Amino acid sequence: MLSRLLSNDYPRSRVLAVILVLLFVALALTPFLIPGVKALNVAAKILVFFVLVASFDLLLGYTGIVSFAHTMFFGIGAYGVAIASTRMGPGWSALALGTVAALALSFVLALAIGLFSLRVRAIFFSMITLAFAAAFQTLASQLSDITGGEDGLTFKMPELLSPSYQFSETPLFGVSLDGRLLCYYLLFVLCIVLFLAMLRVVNSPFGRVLQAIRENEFRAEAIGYRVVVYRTVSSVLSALFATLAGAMLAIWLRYNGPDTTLSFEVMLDVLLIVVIGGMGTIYGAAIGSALFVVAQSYLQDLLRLASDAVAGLPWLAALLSPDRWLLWLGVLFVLSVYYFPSGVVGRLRELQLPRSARPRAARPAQTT
Amino acid sequence: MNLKDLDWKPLALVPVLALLVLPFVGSPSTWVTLTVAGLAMGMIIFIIASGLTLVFGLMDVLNFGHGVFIALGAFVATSVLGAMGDYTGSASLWRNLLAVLPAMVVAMLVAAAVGLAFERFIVRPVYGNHLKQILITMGGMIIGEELIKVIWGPQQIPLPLPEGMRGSLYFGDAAVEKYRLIAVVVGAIVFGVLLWTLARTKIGLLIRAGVQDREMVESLGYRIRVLFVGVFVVGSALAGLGGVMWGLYQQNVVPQMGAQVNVLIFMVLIIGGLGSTTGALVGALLVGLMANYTGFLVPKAALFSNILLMMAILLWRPQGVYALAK
Amino acid sequence: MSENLLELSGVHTHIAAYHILHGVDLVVPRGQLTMLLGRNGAGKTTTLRTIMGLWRASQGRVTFGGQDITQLATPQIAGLGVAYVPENMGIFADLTVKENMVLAARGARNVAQIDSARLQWIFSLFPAVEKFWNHPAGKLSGGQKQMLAVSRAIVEPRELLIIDEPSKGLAPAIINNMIDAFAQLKSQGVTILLVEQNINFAKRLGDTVAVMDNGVVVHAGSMKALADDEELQQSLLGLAL
Amino acid sequence: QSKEIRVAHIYSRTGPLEAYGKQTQTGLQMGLEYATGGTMMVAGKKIVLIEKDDQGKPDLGKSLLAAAYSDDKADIAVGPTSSGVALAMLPVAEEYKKILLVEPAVADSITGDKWNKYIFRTGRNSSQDAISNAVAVDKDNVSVGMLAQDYAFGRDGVKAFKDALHHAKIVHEEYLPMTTTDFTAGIQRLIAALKDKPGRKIIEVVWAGGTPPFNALADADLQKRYGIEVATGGNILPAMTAYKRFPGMEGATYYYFGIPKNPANEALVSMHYKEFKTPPDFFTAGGFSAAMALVTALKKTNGDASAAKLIPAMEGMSFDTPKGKMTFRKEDHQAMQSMYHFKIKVDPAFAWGVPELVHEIKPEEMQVPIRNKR
Amino acid sequence: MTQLATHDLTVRFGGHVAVNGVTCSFEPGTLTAIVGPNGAGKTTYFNLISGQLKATAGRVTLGGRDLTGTSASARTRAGLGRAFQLTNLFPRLTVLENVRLAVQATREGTHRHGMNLWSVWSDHADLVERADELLRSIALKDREDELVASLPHGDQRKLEVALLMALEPQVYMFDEPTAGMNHAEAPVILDLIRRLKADKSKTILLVEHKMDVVRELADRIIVLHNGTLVADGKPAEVIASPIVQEAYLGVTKEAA
Ligand SMILES: Nc1ncnc2c1ncn2[C@@H]1O[C@H](COP(=O)(O)OP(=O)(O)OP(=O)(O)O)[C@@H](O)[C@H]1O
Ligand SMILES: Nc1ncnc2c1ncn2[C@@H]1O[C@H](COP(=O)(O)OP(=O)(O)OP(=O)(O)O)[C@@H](O)[C@H]1O
Ligand SMILES: [Mg+2]
Ligand SMILES: [Mg+2]
Repeated sequence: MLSRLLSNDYPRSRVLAVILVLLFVALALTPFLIPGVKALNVAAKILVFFVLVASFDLLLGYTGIVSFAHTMFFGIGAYGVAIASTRMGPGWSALALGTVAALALSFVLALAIGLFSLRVRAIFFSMITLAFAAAFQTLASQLSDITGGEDGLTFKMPELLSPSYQFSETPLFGVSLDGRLLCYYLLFVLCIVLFLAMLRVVNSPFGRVLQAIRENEFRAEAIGYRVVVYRTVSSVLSALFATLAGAMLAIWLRYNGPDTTLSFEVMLDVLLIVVIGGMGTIYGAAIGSALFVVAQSYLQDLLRLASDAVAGLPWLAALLSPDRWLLWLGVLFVLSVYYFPSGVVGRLRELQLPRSARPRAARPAQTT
Repeated sequence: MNLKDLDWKPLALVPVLALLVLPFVGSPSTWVTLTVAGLAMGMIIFIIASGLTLVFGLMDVLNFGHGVFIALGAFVATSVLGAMGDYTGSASLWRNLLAVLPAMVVAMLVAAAVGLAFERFIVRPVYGNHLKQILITMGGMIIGEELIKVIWGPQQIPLPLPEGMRGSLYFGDAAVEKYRLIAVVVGAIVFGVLLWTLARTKIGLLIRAGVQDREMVESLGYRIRVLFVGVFVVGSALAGLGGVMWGLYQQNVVPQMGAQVNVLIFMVLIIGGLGSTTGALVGALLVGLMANYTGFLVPKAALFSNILLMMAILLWRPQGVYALAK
Repeated sequence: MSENLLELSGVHTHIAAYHILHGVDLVVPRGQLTMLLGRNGAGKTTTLRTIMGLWRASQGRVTFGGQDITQLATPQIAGLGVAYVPENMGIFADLTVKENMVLAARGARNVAQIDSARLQWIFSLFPAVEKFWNHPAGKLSGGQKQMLAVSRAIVEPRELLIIDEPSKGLAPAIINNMIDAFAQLKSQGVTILLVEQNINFAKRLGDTVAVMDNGVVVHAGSMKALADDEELQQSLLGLAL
Repeated sequence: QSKEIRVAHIYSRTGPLEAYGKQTQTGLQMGLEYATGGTMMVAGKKIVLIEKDDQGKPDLGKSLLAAAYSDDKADIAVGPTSSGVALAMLPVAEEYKKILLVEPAVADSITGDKWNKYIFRTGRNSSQDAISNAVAVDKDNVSVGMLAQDYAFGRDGVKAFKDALHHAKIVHEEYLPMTTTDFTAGIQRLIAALKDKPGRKIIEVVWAGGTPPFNALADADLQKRYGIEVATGGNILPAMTAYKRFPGMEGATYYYFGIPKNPANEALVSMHYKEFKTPPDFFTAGGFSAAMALVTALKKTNGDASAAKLIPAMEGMSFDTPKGKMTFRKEDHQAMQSMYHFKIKVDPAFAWGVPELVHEIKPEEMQVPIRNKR
Repeated sequence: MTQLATHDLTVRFGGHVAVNGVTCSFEPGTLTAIVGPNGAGKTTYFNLISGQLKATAGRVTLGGRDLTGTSASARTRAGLGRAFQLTNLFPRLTVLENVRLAVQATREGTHRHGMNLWSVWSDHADLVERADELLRSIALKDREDELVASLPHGDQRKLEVALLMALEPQVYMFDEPTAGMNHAEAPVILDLIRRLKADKSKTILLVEHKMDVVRELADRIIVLHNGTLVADGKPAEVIASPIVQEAYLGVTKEAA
């Protein structure tokens, strides 16, 4: 049963399994374990990023395509919900219509990009997506009549998911049972379902072919796989998952704007999470998102403590100032690429493997 | 290079484009203003992109941190020029140059020194792996930008152009800013020196070979390690120079300026074709011209002019106008 | 001056967590051609890479002309006068044949500075190198690449040539040329170390021979002795020939 | 009733507007000290200031405000720096039924169609900016070419400016991408539109952040060649260095430390010089004003920080600020305030072009439209 | 019976004609060796047949079906299989996975397997079993969990052949399968080829420079020289022909 659910892709490391179970429990019980709005927001953000990063991993880790336009689809999902909810007023039909329309747009765009990618070198493709994503973001802020421009859109959710909706007068374990809580669990369930779906995709015969293409496209074609088709399908799939992640974010925030979903910064976060977690392992997205979002949310608080502690040394205090939290995030960035080349998941798995099967530091074989 | 082997089509692109828009612009003086300004802008872009042609084009290192060196150069220039108020305030061009030249030299030296550290601690472990390069140099970019904020503060700092370099020269009804002409001279020098070094020495070859198979280059007896460091440092220094030029053009600097120009210069390199100095120049000139022409003729499209240009070029030559590598 | 140009004593090499060489002892006498034989995976390539400093020996010593080179970096080792042709040939695919050759000639800044007599000699041995002079090396046929790889190693005089499977993929006529070439080089006093699977090639050229298995040298001696001794060949057959 | 009044200041401590946000914080801190006479107490209660960094991100601002109201038990919130963040925050104030004092985000819609009754604003809004700038150029026989950034603020700014003009004529609107660095094409288009017009010819610049077009305009020598002048509003001091090249340029500003003459401003300038050895800037004055508004209101409610008490107390309330007296308009809670028509003078003692007061535009002189649906 | 044929097959690189109007057909049940000097166009000829290169002119047919203009993957699915002269594998996947992927590619209904997004790969036990069997046949079973990048050269060559075997095509094209392989190891590959020969429905093409191997295995030899087909016939005759003796084996040169 579990094996079916996980598509026979177990964490393959005891430590990893324990961490994942703990993470699952923690996310499931956050509203009851840690009181406060902030904690719940952090947990929700982890859920959304998990889906987003896993969808990116499908593209990057499994298919070997480096695209900087992934947040575009994330943004499309969020804008879909936002625009529909603003125009049609809060309601389930707005949610559904917005999501479906966003999926359709993502589908078309991903298809177009997928086909274009065939024409240019991989590295060019990445640079082009970078420019493309920037242009899309500008477009979103220019079309202010539809998208709310730079300011973005603030909107309401169906009554059932709004904070004002109370479905029980008496709080449970001190937590008020309101629409917000319901909304959180909606995200939670969505996240788990989407995760299992992606796990299944990468462990299907299709997913295996993707890995082959990543390793050696030329040979994959030579043994009879139509690389173009596989690539395109995988771009489209990953775009659709990212779109759903965007919709989830919009549902939670009840806000969307260009900076929130389309900015390059979000793309950077996604990249970093993939690397921290471990590329080509959907599980990595979970660990990475949790680590990163928590670090990002609490780093400033931590730095405040640290800089107070060294207040006597002005230079050090300036470096440790909470305002310079990005500096430390950057350091984290560099260190994680240094010390976790295969990510947390990769690392844990290596420790678990029998010696003979551990990956070796090998130079790539020359191909013709 | 043999003149017969020269692929002239991309070079012809620049005048062809300029002549093509002439009828649309109408007024010849406006056309001259737009064209000269666009070409000069292209030269400035070329200067800031030149460091990256070395690092990205030859060494195949996708250095997202390149922008930091540009910003660094500009900030160093604010400090140097700030300390030389006497010279910058003077209306004599020569006294101005006496201030700007040291600013350039110091900026290049500082950028080179930081480049040395950057190579050692950030780039070295990730040669040959694009994805990791992107990630780790992004990290380096963030760190660099934040350190600039720690040293110079987060706010915008004015970098006024020395008196004598301000204003325009007039050719009939057409006006050309003096500073842009200076940029053309600097750009031409950078271009010439780069071209000469790469054509006259084995350095270019060695680096390209080293990117493909480092071990083999070492087995041939070359210390590719040192060479890579050297190229990276020169690339950083050029970025520092570019920063000074760019900062003086904008007349103010912000810590984010590096990130702001990153995408632009990557596009220039893609248009030009990786590793080609001439290509980078052609790409930069095209970008500079296109921006002005579309800005004048169809302002709505100006925002996307670079992307459209890039797409068009890639449809024509998928490797950029001059592709050295396969 | 020692008798042996190159000596390995008790060399152990690890690659990542794997112990590949378990104490290799190997001598390459000056001015002779030494054959290193052994079945697939025996550690021949690893031995050559260790000599070149591409893998670092974790134990033992490598000496070249009496100098300890165990800890030297690859470029330094090459600088002592060693040329190396790796198993995968190490062709710079994006560079032209000419550029490949210019790089291999350390002393030359451009083609004009390469010793032209030597170049002509190479062209006569390997016509393809001349024929495809301005072509991207990546487009050469398998055998042509192998010719280019060997040409690079001999474009300038070197004291020691180390070649991993020189005859691989070459047509018989070219193999003959190569045998000629090695004979000529040897007569000029060049020392050569080859890994070879082609037994005829080995028999025709080899002065001394070493056979490896499982990361150690299991037999060393003169080629003639091995060629004459049917029994020894039989016993090493499974391993080497 | 607790013994504390908890005020959350949510602003861009980091992010693109870091420099602005920090000015606001400095001003707020100084203002609280000045207004409470250094005690930080109002009606026997201690004012506790909680700082939060929205990084200029609307989504983050939104959740920080919620966390401030609920987790940190803040009674009142002040901020944010960016309009986008402010707009995302507005519904949160309504959800938690607590006051949000907007400073310095400028978008009209904050006190316009996105407004709710928990929102007050001490900062000026875009209309006030535009109207005061219009006053500075609005003469008969004047042709104006607008140069603005191509996004909502640029376009809204131009529109508000246009609405406020009665005499001058707008002959051309040039919108350039926010990230424009080469202004040649735009300036050429403006020249083409303006050069043959009779009377005074002015290019009015509506530009915030990015690379401002002033140097390019100065280099084009428009005055000499075509008799075209340049006009624009005030800005932070580093941005005003470019004004040095336009001696005599007219416009209207929100604040310049040398202009207003009143005790609050004197206090602000001297406090600021004492602490930083520099004059207070644009946004410092705003933070200071917000603090004054808060303390005045709390004094009125005798320290009761609940919205139920504060709203009636603040509606129509007047309070002193470095810009003189401000009044929260009852209808949309926008603080009505003076703006300053200036003319640039070049003074070698200052690194920036010094705006000299031509005329103080009193609130009564400006017809600031009420745009909310109350 | 499916027979492979090329009609006037030509490819030009700039001015250089690498394969020049080669017309030839290959019968099932025969092993044809293709020999010729380095750069004669043997690998290029293979590339044209298997679709890695687009021909400038000429046609490729299999069992009467015209394959000219189809993609490499389509030709593989149509029954053309090849191994490469220079090792060309999936370096960071395991040995087993390399073979398994090839098995998966050719199983009836490729599209159903490869495009199946919803089943779990390990449920298709038949594929894994077949891969296992193949690995045993080339004596690589004990290394099945290792990453290909760390295999010694000889083992990579074996795997190269195993991938071809996994495809079970109608036409097998071997490009120097034993190059760089030890004399003790090469027989494993040669045995495999011999067994294939026994299956009379298969067409086998072999490029090989080792004349002893060619002599032993080939039913027929064709000779390419400067891209042109210059000789075609029984092994003994062809080897004895002057052109082979001179241009290929270099006999006269040595004598000179
Ligand atoms: N990069 C590597 N990582 C891990 N193990 C390696 C690596 N390279 C080689 N090995 C292992 O080292 C052993 C010796 O390999 P080596 O390449 O030296 O053999 P060889 O004698 O050259 O074989 P061949 O004749 O096939 O080329 C093999 O078992 C191989 O698997
Ligand atoms: N893509 C290409 N571009 C240009 N020339 C090419 C290309 N591919 C092959 N050639 C040339 O075509 C000729 C034939 O090459 P091919 O690889 O077919 O030779 P081969 O007979 O397989 O030789 P070998 O025995 O050395 O493997 C060579 O001269 C080669 O340089
Ligand atoms: Mg080997
Ligand atoms: Mg071949």
